[in-house]
Amino acid sequence: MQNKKPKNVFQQGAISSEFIGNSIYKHQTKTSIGAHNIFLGQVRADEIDGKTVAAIEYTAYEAMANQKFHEIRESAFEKFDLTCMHIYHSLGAVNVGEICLFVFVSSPRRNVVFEALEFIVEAIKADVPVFGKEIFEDESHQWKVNS
Amino acid sequence: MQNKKPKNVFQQGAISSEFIGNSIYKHQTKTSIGAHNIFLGQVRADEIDGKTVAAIEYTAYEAMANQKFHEIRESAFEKFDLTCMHIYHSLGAVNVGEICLFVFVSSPRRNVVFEALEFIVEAIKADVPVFGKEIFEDESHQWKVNS
Amino acid sequence: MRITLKYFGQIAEVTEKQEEQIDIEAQVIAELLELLYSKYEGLKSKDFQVAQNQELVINTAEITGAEIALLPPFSGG
Amino acid sequence: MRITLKYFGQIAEVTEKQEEQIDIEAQVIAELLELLYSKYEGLKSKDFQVAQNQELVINTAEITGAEIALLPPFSGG
Repeated sequence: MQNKKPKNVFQQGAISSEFIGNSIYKHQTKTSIGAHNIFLGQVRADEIDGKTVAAIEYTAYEAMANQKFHEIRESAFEKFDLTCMHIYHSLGAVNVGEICLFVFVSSPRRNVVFEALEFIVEAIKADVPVFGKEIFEDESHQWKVNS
Repeated sequence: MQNKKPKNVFQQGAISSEFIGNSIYKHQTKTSIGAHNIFLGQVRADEIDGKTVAAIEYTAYEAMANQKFHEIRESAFEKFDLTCMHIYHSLGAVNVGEICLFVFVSSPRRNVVFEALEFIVEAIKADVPVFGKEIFEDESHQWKVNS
Repeated sequence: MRITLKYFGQIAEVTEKQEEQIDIEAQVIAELLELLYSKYEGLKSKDFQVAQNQELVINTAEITGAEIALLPPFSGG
Repeated sequence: MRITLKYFGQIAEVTEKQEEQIDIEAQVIAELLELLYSKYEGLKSKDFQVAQNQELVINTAEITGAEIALLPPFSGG
């Protein structure tokens, strides 16, 4: 599964639960895997100054972002005994309750998947040029800041 | 989602990817959630002394196991700021490549889900009386030992 | 005292049953185990823990429970 | 030297465009930023990093790249 060329991590819009279920299904032929760990980022209906977030609109510096995702992937494969790793991130509008980030790691044994997944998610938050615009129900907006 | 009575964690046979996808889907109405973390245990085709595992057949001391799952759940809710937690474990035969354990935690923020999920999975492995019989392709068997 | 014994996994393979009821005079778990070792020779070489009314107990624990289970190493997940 | 400038997120809100090409004599990033601050007053109050040919660079870095991007705080995931 290790792929030396940057792939396109981005999907237009939300990542559906069917897509995630199907991705899990596809790994059932890989019988050396004993443990999967999946992180999902979901858009929260945060209330800020009395206004409620209705959606986040994502933009990205796509070429650089895909390169960064690639570097994160390579470095995770180097650090951890992973069989598979998949990353998907939304572009465009994702409504509250919908999923905007899907990170999926698999390994023969469970001990590495926890550490690997956290490493990857933190690296994505810190290093990948993706920008979230929080759209409120009244159509005003503010720029999301990762904490 | 916090439930004070022990629920039945066990399912007959493998846990399907559709079930997992559907479980993710059901959480999309919970708009205070910002992060999900999912652990899946998958049956590995281990080769032992030249024989390959074809399936694991799970039995459990069900009443005690459900009580232990309940204690693990309560203690995780106490330790971590979780919105939801779900645990499913297979009973009976689960073939290689199929999923036998599904643990799903959700929280407003990502920082707690990693720690919570690892805590829960390790507690399940250590404290819950479930017994896996590894069935080889030649129908002989050995008893699984968690490492 | 009448108790229900429950056997799981490789322990049930030795006892060739999953459950039985017996009348015992044993006061502590260790005495019960002596009885079971004489009844099921193969148990001696097996690794297991004992649960009384669904809680793990040590060998010196008093027998108070109606249900005692012999549990081989856990291997869930 | 002709370079392509790329603006993202709240930076693009200030510049009111996502991309432009300009001819510059600036040798280092800091000089380019001076130019942009005078062109887009609102940039001064914004927090951003600079990427040259898709790698983050510091203000004293020499301009060698054909593509320079102004990146507000990352907020993916």
